[in-house]
Amino acid sequence: MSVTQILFWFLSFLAIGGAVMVVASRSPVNSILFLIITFFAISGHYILLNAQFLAIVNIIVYAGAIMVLFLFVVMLMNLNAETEPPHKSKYLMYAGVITGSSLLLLVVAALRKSESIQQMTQLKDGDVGLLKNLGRALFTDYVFPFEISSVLFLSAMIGAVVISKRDKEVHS
Amino acid sequence: MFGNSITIPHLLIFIPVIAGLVTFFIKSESGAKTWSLLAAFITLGVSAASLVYSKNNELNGLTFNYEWLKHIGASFAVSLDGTGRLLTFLTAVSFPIIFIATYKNSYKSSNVFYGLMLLSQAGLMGVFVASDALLFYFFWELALVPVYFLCSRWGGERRIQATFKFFVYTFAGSLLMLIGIIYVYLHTSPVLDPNTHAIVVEHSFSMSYFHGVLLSPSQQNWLFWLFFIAFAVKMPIFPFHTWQPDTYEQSPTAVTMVLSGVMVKMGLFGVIRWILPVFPQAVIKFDNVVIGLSVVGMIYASLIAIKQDDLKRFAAYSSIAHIGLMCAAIFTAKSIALEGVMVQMFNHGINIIGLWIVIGLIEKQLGVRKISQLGGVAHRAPVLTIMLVVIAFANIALPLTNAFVGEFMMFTGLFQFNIWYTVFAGISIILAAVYTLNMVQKVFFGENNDLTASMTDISLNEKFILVVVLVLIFFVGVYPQPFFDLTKDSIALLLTRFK
Amino acid sequence: MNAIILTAVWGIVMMFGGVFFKKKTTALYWAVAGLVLVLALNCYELVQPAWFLNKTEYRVLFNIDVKEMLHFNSFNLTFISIMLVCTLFYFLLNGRDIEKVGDSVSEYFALIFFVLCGVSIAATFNTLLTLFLGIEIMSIPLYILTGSDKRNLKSNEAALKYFLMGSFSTGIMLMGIAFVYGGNSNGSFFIDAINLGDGKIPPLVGVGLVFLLIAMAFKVSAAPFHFWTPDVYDGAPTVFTSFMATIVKAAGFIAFIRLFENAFGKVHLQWQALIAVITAATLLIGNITAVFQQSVKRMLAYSSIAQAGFMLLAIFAMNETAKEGLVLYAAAYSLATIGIFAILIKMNDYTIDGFNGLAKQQPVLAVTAAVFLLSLTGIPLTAGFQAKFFMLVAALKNGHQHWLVVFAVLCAAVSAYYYFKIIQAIFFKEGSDVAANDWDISNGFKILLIIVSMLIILLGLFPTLITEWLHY
Amino acid sequence: MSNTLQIVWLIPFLPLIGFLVNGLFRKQLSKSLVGIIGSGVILASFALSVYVFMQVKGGNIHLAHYFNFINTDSIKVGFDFQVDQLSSLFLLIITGVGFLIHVYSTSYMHEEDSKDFAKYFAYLNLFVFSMLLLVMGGNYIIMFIGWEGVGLCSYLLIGFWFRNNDYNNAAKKAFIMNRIGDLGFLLAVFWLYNKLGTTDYHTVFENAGKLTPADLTGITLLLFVGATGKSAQIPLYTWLPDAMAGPTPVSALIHAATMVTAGIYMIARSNIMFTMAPVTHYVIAAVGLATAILAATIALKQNDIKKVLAYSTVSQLGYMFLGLGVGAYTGAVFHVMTHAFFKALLFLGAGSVIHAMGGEQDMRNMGGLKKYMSITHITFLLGCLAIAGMPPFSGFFSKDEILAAAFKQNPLYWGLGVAGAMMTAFYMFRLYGMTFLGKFRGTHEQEHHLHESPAAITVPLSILAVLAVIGGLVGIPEVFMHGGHKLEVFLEPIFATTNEYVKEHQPHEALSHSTELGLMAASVIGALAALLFAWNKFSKYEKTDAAETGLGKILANKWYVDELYNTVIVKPLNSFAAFLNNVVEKKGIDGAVNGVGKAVNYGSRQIRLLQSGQVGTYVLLMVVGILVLFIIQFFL
Amino acid sequence: MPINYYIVLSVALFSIGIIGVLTRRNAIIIFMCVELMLNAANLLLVAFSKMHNLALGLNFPTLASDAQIFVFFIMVVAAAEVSVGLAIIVMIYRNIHSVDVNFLNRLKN
Repeated sequence: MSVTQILFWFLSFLAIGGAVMVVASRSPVNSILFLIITFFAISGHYILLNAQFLAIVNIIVYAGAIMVLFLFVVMLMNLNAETEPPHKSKYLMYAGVITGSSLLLLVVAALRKSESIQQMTQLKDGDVGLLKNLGRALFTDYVFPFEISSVLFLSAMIGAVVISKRDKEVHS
Repeated sequence: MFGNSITIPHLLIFIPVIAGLVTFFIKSESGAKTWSLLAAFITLGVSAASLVYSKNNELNGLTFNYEWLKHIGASFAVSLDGTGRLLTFLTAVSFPIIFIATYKNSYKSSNVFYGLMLLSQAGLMGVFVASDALLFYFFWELALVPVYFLCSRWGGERRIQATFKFFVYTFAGSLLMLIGIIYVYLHTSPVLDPNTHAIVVEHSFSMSYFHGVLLSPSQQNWLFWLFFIAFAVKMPIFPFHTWQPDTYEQSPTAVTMVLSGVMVKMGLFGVIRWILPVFPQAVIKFDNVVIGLSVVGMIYASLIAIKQDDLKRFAAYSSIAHIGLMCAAIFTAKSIALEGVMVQMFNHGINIIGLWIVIGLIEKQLGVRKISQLGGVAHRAPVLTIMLVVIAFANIALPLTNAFVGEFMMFTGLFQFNIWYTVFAGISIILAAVYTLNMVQKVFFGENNDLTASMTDISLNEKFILVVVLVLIFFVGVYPQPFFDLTKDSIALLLTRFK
Repeated sequence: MNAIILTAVWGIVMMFGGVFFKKKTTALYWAVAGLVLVLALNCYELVQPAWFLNKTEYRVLFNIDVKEMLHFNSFNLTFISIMLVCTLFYFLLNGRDIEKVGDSVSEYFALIFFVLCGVSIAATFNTLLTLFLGIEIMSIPLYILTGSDKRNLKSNEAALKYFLMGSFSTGIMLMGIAFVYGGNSNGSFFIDAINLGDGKIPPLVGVGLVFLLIAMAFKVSAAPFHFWTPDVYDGAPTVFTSFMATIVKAAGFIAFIRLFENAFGKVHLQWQALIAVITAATLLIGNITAVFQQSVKRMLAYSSIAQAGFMLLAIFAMNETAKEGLVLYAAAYSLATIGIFAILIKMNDYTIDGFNGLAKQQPVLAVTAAVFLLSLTGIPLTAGFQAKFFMLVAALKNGHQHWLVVFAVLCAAVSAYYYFKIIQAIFFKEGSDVAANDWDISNGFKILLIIVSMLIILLGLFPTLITEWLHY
Repeated sequence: MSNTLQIVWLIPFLPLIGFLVNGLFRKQLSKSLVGIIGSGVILASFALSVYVFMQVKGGNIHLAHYFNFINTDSIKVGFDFQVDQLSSLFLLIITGVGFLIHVYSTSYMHEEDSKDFAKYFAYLNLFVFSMLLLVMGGNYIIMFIGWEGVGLCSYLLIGFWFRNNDYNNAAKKAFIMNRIGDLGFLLAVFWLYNKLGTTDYHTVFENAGKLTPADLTGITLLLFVGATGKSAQIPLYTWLPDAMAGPTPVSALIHAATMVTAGIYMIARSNIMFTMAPVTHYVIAAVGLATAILAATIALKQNDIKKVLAYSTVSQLGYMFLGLGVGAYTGAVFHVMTHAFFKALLFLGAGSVIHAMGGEQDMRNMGGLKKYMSITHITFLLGCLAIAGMPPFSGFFSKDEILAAAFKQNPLYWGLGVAGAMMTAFYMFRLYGMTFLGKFRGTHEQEHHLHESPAAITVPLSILAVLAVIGGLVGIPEVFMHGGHKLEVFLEPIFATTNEYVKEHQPHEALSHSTELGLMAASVIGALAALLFAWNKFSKYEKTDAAETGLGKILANKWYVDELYNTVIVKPLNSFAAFLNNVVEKKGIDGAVNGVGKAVNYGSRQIRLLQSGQVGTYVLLMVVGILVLFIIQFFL
Repeated sequence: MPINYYIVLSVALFSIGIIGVLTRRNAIIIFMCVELMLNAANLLLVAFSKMHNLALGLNFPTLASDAQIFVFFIMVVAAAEVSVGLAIIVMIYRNIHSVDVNFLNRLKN
């Protein structure tokens, strides 16, 4: 077993374990922390998959900014294990777990016959994931999506403003 | 977009449409009445002209069409063959009669009432002149909408539910027909440019293409039912009839006249125009089923009519019985039966309108339609009674009244088809006598009661219009030949499909 | 291209306008002006090929090299134009009511313009990336608009439900995109460059297809992915429900059909059964559930599901008639729904009984409402009929699964049941005097309603007015 | 040469004019004018009929085509008249007796107010018109027009006093029972048309041989069903006694002299087809005989003067059918004629009595009228003798012709026929005795008012009495006078084909003269014995309150046939209709239709519970949906 | 590494995300689970990009960057969504002082 394979398995278990704990842990803060662990593991995978830039972005944007935002909101609301609403009724929980896992089974079963799933992915090799290449593509081929995603941010910004701003007059 | 020449079928549609739209803006009640009556008379004039306009009875004798939805092969194609002329004439005659008969009735927002009446006339005309399947469907539904509003707005106590049932029932039926129309359309042959023989459109809704469509027997079998259910609901024949008594009972009399006098003919006309030529094999396959249903319906409705206490329901069931015979006759696909159906379609319209006029007069005067509460009307209103008796006997097809000829021929055709159907259906002749005479006796004869003692005889306009009805009854009863001449070629053409 | 750029720009203009506009009404004027401008330039782009048929140069105002990530043709552009026209009517009819939702009027307009930008992208996307971005640009402002009535708990709840389920569907869509990409041996996101193999679709693509189908079904609120719709439409401020239920939903459908036609059209038969099932379920649930609703607003939400069921027939059929019909349907449905919502907003009481006796109090509203409802039912002479008719033709032309068509028309008959309940209330029932509204209705509003209903009837007579534009 | 008969259309047309004038101007015209118009047109028709008769007697028969009633590729029905020996004979009876009854009515109905008086005459004229149409029609369809037309007039006239619901019921019953028969007639016409493509008499009869025996039997049986309705035979006879609700002249004209004989006319007209269908012949003979006996037994115990006459009519009609059934067409027609005379006479006489008694119809309250109403009494007595078959009155000749023919066919027929004839004699003289003999049993007031009727009544009575006496002389049998049967000679062309056919296929030995005389003697003696017994018994009739018992009770209650019909047909039909109306229609069919609506509503209430408001549930359902779609796509 | 390992890993993460959405009541946690789903998709995209790069890389050297840029855009969108989503959650918290989605059932049937 090569190092990459060991790394792959380690990161995979880390990611899955983190993800399970996100769902399972009672305290929202813990959930967030476990989610961050999962994100780190995924970033590790990115590096393995030769997507170095994405790995960094994932850590900075997701694990960093976004998760901090979550944490901030949770702290703001002072949510903890006690304030956490109890789990849904047992049946609903079982139903959720069963349906969720059957989805996994179904997708895997659906792909079982596929030939392409035996294809290999190249690990730890190549330079497509470097900032230089991505940057060039982003600002040439992908300039339109890049520009237009600004609309997305603008609307998110306006949205945040609209929702957070207190109205001057009271409406019924 | 519109063609450069206007033909009679166009006039028949557009005069009522325009007049109807104008009526909405006439505020005074008498103005609306006069205007719509005038419009109805103009339409009648045009329709009468169509009877003499052209002697040739070819399908395209009075045709004009122009493209409408060109790229899907639908056109605003209208034409008048004999059957169409007959029924447009019936429509054109009915409306002035209805307007005059109800001239004294006063309706809330009468401009809307008369406007909708004229629009329904336009829809009916459209159904009878359309020679394009899509256009036919278009008018088929359009005729329904004004009637829906008329019944729901000006009807009786339970009008909303009753009319709604009627609407949904017929709407569901006609949607199924729409599927059928589209399916047939998708199997029509491509329209070729006459000069270049290039394909103009892949399929066509035109009647001639429908008539020429080649469908396998199995396709015909289920398409047949899609069409037939729509028509069966409209006619209505057993067991699709239950909307009818309720609707008739709840509608204002003028609308009931339209419904029963003209609108039920849409179903029969639809069968003649669209089922027989398009699905001949299915017709032959299912003729026993349909005729069986019709005959059962005749007996059934007659028996139920015996038990009705409400005059309007009574007339409704009587009408169902009569329509059953017509439907059965059509499906024999015998020329004599179809000839009978043609003349009977007209006659049934006239007779039932006459019946409604009388019922309407009684209701208007006494505010009661219950047979059990009436009695002895003949003392107070002898003229009305005479009229009613004549109409009632025409309704049960006494010879020398109009219905006899038609029923005689239909029965003859049915007999050719199968003797036992005729025997069974014949029982309804007897039952018709039973229920009609029962009604006449209970309402008109016997002693007056407190209610009917206040009855007065009919006024001049009512008398006039009933005399017109009577004249039509006797004229057609004694000399039905013009109707046969009118529809002869249509029937011959129709029956070529069955050879 | 003009529409995308201009709507985005005008959204920004409106955003900054919020700072400068003294009166609330000013925002409306600016919005209408901007919309007219967008519409005009979009039409300019649309009619261009006809004018310069022989010239190779394709003149648009903003000619950006999008590397074929967007694809413009008369079909897309016509659709955008129709949506812009609908939005124009929406602005004109509902402008005053938008002002009543909250303080941030010009922000609302800005968000609507952003949605329109998303609509335009969704109508013209050519890669899965632009599809994704377009859908998101459409969705995110809507989450906000749904929650814009901040003090109203229903509005809050609707926003959260919409947001949670919307992002859930985003996840599903991304999963679908990933699988399609993985299964595509060309390694491309371009929707017309998906290698579907010969014979059966590759399993990876198949899985992706199902995920994408589900995500799109969610966006167009097809059963069983419709659950957000009634709650969100019900909870959102009514003006925005009107917008969501019409323009956004129509855009969802255009994206849906374009995606599945271009990407998977060749193997249509292999996934048709899925659509058939979804369509049937949508028709059934939408129509049946609508029957029992007492609130007209909620009933219209269910009816929009039902109408979506009919529109799904286009995706089921997947032929030229279906595309024509879908655009026609979108126009007919949007106009009628905008109209009926505009009237609904004026009512004090959203229950069906609230409509009692409307014919006496406001005849114009009553008659136009009747036209809108008849169109939604699909009665001839209205655009709704032509739309349904095209759908049925398309579905039958397809030649498979005829039962679905029969089922669809039976459901259409059921739909008469609830639409006519309102008509009955309006025309045939007596309203109580106590409930009489103090009507805030201008003559302009009435005239607009009449224009919209005339337009519906015109389209009912001559659907070619729209369908002819779709092909050159 | 047919030019001389071009005017036949006037014969029915005049009564039609009379109908229209009297009907439309009933408010304006005075009673006398109405009477003059009403009777005048019939008189004119009668005159024309006589002319026509003379012409026809000269061998001039006429087929007239006026216009096409129905003319299509598939069916051609002309509005045709056929005037030949048979129809001309009926023309004479109808217009002649009709005229007398019209005259009689001017007096009898004089108490009606002028509008109703005019209405009455209008109906009567219309009836004559229809009846004339019936007999003059050149094909079965025209005949059917008249056939139903007389039914209508019968309905209108029975229910003339429409305030009384019993009368209306009687009218309704008459019409409906007629309709049952009419259905048979119609079916026969359909059948005929279907096989031969026409309903014109001459074509039909010429081609009758082409029909298969089954067809012939079917057609003739159905025609006979028609006849049983119109001519009041078993099982459709019960309407006729009830029809006595109408004014008495109406009973005389319609329910004795003319309409009810339409069935005989029709069968006589179609004689060739019937002759070729032996099965039908048996049926007719059996039904006729049964009716004759049954009605006679009932008549024995009736107390209503008109009811007795009504059952007597039914019985006599039975004889006519017996005649038809045994192939004695001439005899049947002969009996129609003589019956028209004496039964009209009897009815009119009864009317005169009722008139005098102030509307009283119960014989138990009469008696001894001989001394008050001499003309009525004498004419009535003559009528009774005629119907009892006493030689040389008219009834003797016609009845014995039928009986002789019956004997030829089957002696049993004859035996039963004679038994019926004896009953006839008995009940007629019971009637006579109870009415005219003995002492008056009515109230004093009635006695005070007793008077002989005016001339308008007595003159028709006298004329009819004369006819009833001498009418039989046109048909003196061979036994008495060679070539004495003028009627047979006259009608020979009508039955020529039949006679030939019979000669060929069913040759019978002619009865020897001695046998014939023996039979006559036997029947006359039997009848005479019954007559004398009745005379003896009822000339001193006293009113008793004792209820009838045993057979008498059954007879008085008309064998309970009405009750039987009521239980077996009317009531079940009514309850069946009620069942259809209340259960099948409302609960079944309408229930199913509404059930769809209810099911939708119910479904709506259930399905909307899915919309629980919980995001978790929504997502769960969505995921389930995803699973389902995956399964459909990949595992199905 | 064969691609199916990555597929199973991603689908597993995705399913865990779904299970989280199904079983939790806290709106923030639900939202986090949605983020997990997005990340599963991201991972899958990246893995596929490498697979395609291996298969087609010689002819199209930049091919893999498509998917990576796609992932980049997904992160962009996710960020925007988060800001809006958290704003909405906060708004609700301000109104009802709870982030329990089960409390949100005014809209139903």
